[in-house]
Amino acid sequence: MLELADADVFYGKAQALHGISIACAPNEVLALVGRNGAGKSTTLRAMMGQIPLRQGQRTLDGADITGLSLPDSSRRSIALVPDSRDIIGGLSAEENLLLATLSHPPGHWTIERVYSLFPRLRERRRAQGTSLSGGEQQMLAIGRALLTNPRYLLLDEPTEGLAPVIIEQIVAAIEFVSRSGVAVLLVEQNFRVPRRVAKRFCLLDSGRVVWSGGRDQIDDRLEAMLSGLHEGTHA
Amino acid sequence: MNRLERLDIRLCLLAMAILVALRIGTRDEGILLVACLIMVWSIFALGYDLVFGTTGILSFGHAAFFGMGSFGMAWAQMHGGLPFSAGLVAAGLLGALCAWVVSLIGSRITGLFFSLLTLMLAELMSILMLTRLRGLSGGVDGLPGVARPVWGEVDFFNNANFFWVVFAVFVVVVLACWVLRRSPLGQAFQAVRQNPVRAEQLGFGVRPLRQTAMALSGGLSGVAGGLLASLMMYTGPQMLNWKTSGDVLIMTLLGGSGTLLGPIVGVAFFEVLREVLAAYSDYWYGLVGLVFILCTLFLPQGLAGTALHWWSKR
Amino acid sequence: MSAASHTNAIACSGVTVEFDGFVALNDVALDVPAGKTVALIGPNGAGKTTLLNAISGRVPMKSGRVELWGDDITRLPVAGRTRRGLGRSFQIINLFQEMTTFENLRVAAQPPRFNLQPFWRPVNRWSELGDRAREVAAVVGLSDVLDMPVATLSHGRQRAVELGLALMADPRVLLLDEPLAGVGHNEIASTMELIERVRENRTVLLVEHNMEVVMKLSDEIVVMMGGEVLMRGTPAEVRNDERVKRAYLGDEEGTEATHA
Amino acid sequence: MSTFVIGLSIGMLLFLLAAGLTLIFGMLRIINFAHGALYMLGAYLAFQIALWLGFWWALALVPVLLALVGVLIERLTLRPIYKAPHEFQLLITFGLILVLEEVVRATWGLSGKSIAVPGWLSGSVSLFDTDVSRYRLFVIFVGLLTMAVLLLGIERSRIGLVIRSCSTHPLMAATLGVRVDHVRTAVFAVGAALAGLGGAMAGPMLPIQLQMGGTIILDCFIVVIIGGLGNIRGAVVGALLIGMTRAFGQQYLPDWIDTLTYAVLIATLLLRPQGLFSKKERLA
Amino acid sequence: QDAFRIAGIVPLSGAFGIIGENMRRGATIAFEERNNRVLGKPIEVVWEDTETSTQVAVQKTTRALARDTHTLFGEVSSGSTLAIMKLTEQRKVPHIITLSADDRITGADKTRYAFRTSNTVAMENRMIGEFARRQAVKKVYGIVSDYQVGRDMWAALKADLESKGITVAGIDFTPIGTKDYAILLDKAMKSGADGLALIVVGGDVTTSLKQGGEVGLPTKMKVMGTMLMDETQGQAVGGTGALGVHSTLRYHFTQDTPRNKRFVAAYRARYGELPSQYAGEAYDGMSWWLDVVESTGVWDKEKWVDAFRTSVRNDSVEGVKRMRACDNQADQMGLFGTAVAGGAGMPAVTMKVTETFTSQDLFKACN
Ligand SMILES: Nc1ncnc2c1ncn2[C@@H]1O[C@H](COP(=O)(O)OP(=O)(O)OP(=O)(O)O)[C@@H](O)[C@H]1O
Ligand SMILES: Nc1ncnc2c1ncn2[C@@H]1O[C@H](COP(=O)(O)OP(=O)(O)OP(=O)(O)O)[C@@H](O)[C@H]1O
Ligand SMILES: CC(C)C[C@H](N)C(=O)O
Ligand SMILES: [Mg+2]
Ligand SMILES: [Mg+2]
Repeated sequence: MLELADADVFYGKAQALHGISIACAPNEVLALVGRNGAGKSTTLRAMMGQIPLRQGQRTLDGADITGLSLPDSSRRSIALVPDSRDIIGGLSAEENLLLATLSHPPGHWTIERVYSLFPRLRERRRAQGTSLSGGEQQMLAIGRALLTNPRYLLLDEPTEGLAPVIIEQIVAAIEFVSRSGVAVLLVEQNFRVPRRVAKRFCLLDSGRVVWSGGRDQIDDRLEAMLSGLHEGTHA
Repeated sequence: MNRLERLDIRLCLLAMAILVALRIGTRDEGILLVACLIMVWSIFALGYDLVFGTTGILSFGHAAFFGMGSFGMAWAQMHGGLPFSAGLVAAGLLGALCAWVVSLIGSRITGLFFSLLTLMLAELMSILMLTRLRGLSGGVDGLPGVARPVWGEVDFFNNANFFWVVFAVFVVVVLACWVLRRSPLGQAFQAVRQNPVRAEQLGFGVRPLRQTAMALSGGLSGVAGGLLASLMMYTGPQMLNWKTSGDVLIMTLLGGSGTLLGPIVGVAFFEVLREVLAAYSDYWYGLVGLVFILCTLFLPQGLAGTALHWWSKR
Repeated sequence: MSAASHTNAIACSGVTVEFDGFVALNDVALDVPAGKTVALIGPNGAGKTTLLNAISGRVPMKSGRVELWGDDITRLPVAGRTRRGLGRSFQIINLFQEMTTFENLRVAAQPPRFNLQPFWRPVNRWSELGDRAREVAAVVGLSDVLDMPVATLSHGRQRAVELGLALMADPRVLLLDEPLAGVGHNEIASTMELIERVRENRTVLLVEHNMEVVMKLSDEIVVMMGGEVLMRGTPAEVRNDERVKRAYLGDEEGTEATHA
Repeated sequence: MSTFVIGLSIGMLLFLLAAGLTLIFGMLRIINFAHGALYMLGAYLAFQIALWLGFWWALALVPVLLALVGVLIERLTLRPIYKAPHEFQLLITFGLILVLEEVVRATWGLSGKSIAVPGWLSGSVSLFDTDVSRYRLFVIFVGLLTMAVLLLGIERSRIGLVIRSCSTHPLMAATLGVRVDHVRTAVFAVGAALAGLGGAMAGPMLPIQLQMGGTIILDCFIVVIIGGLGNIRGAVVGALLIGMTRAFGQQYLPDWIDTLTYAVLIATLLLRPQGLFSKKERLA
Repeated sequence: QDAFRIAGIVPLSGAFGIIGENMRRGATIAFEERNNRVLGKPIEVVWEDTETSTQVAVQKTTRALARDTHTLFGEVSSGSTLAIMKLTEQRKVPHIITLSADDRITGADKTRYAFRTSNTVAMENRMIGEFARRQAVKKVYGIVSDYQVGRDMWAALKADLESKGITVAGIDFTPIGTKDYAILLDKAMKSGADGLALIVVGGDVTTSLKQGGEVGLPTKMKVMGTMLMDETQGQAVGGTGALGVHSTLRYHFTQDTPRNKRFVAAYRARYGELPSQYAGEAYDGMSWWLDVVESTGVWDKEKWVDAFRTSVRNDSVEGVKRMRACDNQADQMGLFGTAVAGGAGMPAVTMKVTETFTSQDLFKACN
């Protein structure tokens, strides 16, 4: 169980998260939804340990890991696919993948498996990671996170910029890892994907959790709330 | 105009007022000399910051523009028989020309490569001046006897009088930089610094803008060099040494790049620190280094930069 | 020859682009008829962005020719093409990070005028620049964050700034690279409306993976694959093409626009 | 032919001097202007240790001591400002030059020093009709050895991968489990150790004096630039190119040597703007 | 007037820092010897570090002259000295030079106020030629730093050597700061010359001799030059490169005069080492000047200058020195030495004075 409890996060003086509490458990896909700027990415970054909490706690299987360093969080099986992809420059595509394996014991995911998930990456494996196309970079970022064989996988808009056919593969992969006991926290703008893979939904607005519930409850409620929020703030 | 800019120019005006007060308050030539040096180096640093803080080009070649400016002044007077004012123009033009040529040669290169290219071209210029052009530059000995203005009965060889000449140029340069920064051209420089790819996409000619910035900056550096030659009544190829480029970068960063006050405060701090530490300790050299390191660690926006940001946010 | 008499706003032929031996575009020809919106789709890495780069002058072409309103612009640098009315947005967000939203837009409003007028007048005295910036900000829905540094905006909002910058110079031909990536679910509709408005009296070349949007907005669709043009047709033709289905669309289920 | 051997020795000495700079630049993207000062510190320490314990001890201990100095410098001054723009690291290294020079001056004074080499390394052997000093042959040997270690250790192995990731995208590297802090400290320490090795090796051939660092740093830059900024293979080629230019230049056109060196450099920069060995990145 | 103010404008850091530091020490002995007083007033000295840069030297001089300064002392490099001489002349401040050797200082650019009590390039050049002749050198190769003074020196030396029937086997001009002399030395050794005129400056002396040591240069040909070797250099070069090198000397602590014995003793007591030639010359010039000032008995710079122009120092550290009123140059004898292994209590490399030249040998009449 990876959990944020009562977390406050600031960027400089601006508060981005207000007392967020979110937990994700193995075998579960939890979807985080909300408008642009609601704080979804920030929540993932905080869970990963990329930004410190001003208030509140981060726990992993009950142990307090609030102050745990970023490399150690990764070594404790948390992985993040950031929204900006963050491909490491100066390294080839394959080296980007290789790097992810170096600090982690081997597991189900190997570079070969990633290549069979995304055959396009195998074709371009010698190219500079940062010179890949937008979608290829997205595949690389996902593959890289999988290669750390995480128990907690944080996905920030993983299907952005991907061709529909690839999105299908991502959906399959998410279902697969979640079945194999991995907890997945999914942030998506594209509703189709979470609707298919997530069991639980959390709706964020202005850095707060404003609603959460199961898949069966979402259809009308969520749509309504999202558009309601939309009306309310967009002048 | 935002608060920070407003504060910036006001504090610059205050600095000018302090300089005038200093000139009226004392006749100690030693102090006035230091004041003149601060103004001359401030002109250099402001020119430098035009490429560094505004356009985002890290140049290690400014020593050459500065040095060539000083030779422009010397040659105009010694070989051309021209008056001081023409010498100052020649200094500016020579500095601008050198900078422009350097930026042309490096027009295909950006980033650190460009920085290192400027370093190397400047070093080449310095070596040529020292060896091949010995006849023109005076070689290691340099050219003593660079003149000062002649204007009626006023004795400009007295630093108290020459002060006013330097001060006038200083004021003009500060105001020019201020106007430039706020102009569309200045904004275009900023755009090039922050995101050249996007700037180009928006229709800005990134290369011509970079070259313009370099030429303008080289021109100011040249003017500063010319003034220094006249102030010291001496110039030599040592002025082209790359360490001078390091010095001006340090001063700019110490004060805070990207503002008007920053380079001026950086220069004043540097000069005064050196004077004070040298007067009190044999280890001033190392102490200066220590102060740099501490300032960098704790005041990363520079002395004036930190103060301006803090003040304008209140 | 006057621009208006041309039927094609953009005409490329024989465009080949290589990166270290890898052929990203192979002898591509593409026409975008004046006033139309053409969508460019295809699998990841098909060469769509690279084609936009070739048209806007960002990558060197090994061979080929690019025309804008019938004029050969193959040798023109990026900025030159922009000044001829070619605008574009970037797939990966690309802004002036230290400026506020307003300053970003104002700087973008500047170039065409900047040569004509006294260059020393402070920018904030150029009221037309500020007005234009505010006008575009309103169009892309950024009026409430004008004074925020763009670095602090969320991903979706930055996307809007990206679009705003492309619109600033009021280009007659607009290249849009995935303008909807990262735009919130709830804002897709409004962004689509925006693009709809934008494409009136403009020629648009649109790259987008969101099929819903592509089908709705484009007059014609060009499908690329492996650096070559696979087919060209109306939305309906493309949707029903077997090759496109297999290589790009995948399962029907995933692409059907079931949600409004 | 003898010119070639001497050129080789000049090149290898240059490589030794520039290797640490290349490493730190290539891996941490820091232009370490203090490299020259570390080299000077290495030379003075070598002088002192050679005086007490002999030349071999100096060669062995100086890199270790310099590595420690490197660790200290990195921890105290560089670590806090990695997030700041690169110019600030430059400012720090400028400051370090002054501090290190002051430390050396206060310890050893202003007068020049020399290091005596063991008997079998002094004197010369006859090669191709020329007396070539044994010590130069030793320099070539150590240079080649260092080159081999660096190439195998960094370019070939995974260490290089890890280190490069820390320089280009530290946040993401850490997110993938790389202990960025440790890597940076280690790289800086190795760079400093290489500077020290360079100092110890140069001690018997070049003046040991306070300004020795300042005079060598430009040469190092030339090598690093020609090689394509921070590429070890490139640095080797750059060093040899300059070594040969100097040797043959001195043979035939001695008073044009500096001009020649810079001409070679600028030609390289203009023909291959990014240096001889380097890769381009995608912008849009 | 409350004090006799002296400005010491010397490099205390950079390439010539060691020279400036030694000059400071030598001059200090001259002050202490007279209890820091002259004409009944305390001596007040300000030392300014010129950082081995003419630019800085000029700046520091300008500042020093802005105060009421009675004597200016320095610099090391002739270029700096020539530049600051313009300032001392303008301000009419007596200027004592004890190191810079360029002929122009008391030649083409001489001023009323600048005095040199030490050697000139011309006289040192003549010493080399004369030394080569006395040692029966037949062929000389030249390695010369590529700057104006170097080229001038070489031109004069070459003419001198040829007039003495010594042939010139070859010449290389090399940039100041050359880091590798191996090729040049190799060329020299292969040229068949038995003498090497090594006319280089600063760090280049150390570099060339160190690298010469690697291949046994001093044992293969007679290496000679001006200020090429002394105890300070010996320490920097090390035994193998230094021993056997021949050089002009401005002063040597073994000079057998009563004043020198006193000076060496005082210097050792104060600094725990033997005085270098820079220290010796500085002491000599400064103490001479102060004695002359004292002897005038009046507080008037012009009188001091007039008195110094014609003064004779009978008991200088190296015998008689005579100031020549025509050019403010002290006429004196010259020393030539060879580096040998130092005995007990001596530096490892010690100069042994092997030749002395009378002033008649070295100076042309003044005009
Ligand atoms: N680096 C930053 N500095 C300052 N503020 C930031 C930064 N990143 C995000 N913010 C602010 O924090 C808030 C939350 O942003 P976040 O990126 O978490 O939103 P999001 O829900 O992921 O939005 P989107 O769907 O657009 O990605 C926003 O108001 C944003 O402006
Ligand atoms: N600068 C570059 N260097 C090397 N390869 C490149 C470069 N730019 C693009 N490529 C390669 O060219 C191919 C086409 O890339 P492009 O960005 O045009 O794809 P795309 O169709 O836009 O894909 P996506 O939908 O994923 O954005 C990709 O395989 C990419 O790796
Ligand atoms: C040995 C050198 C410091 C002397 C100096 N080059 C001069 O001009 O005399
Ligand atoms: Mg987000
Ligand atoms: Mg693309």
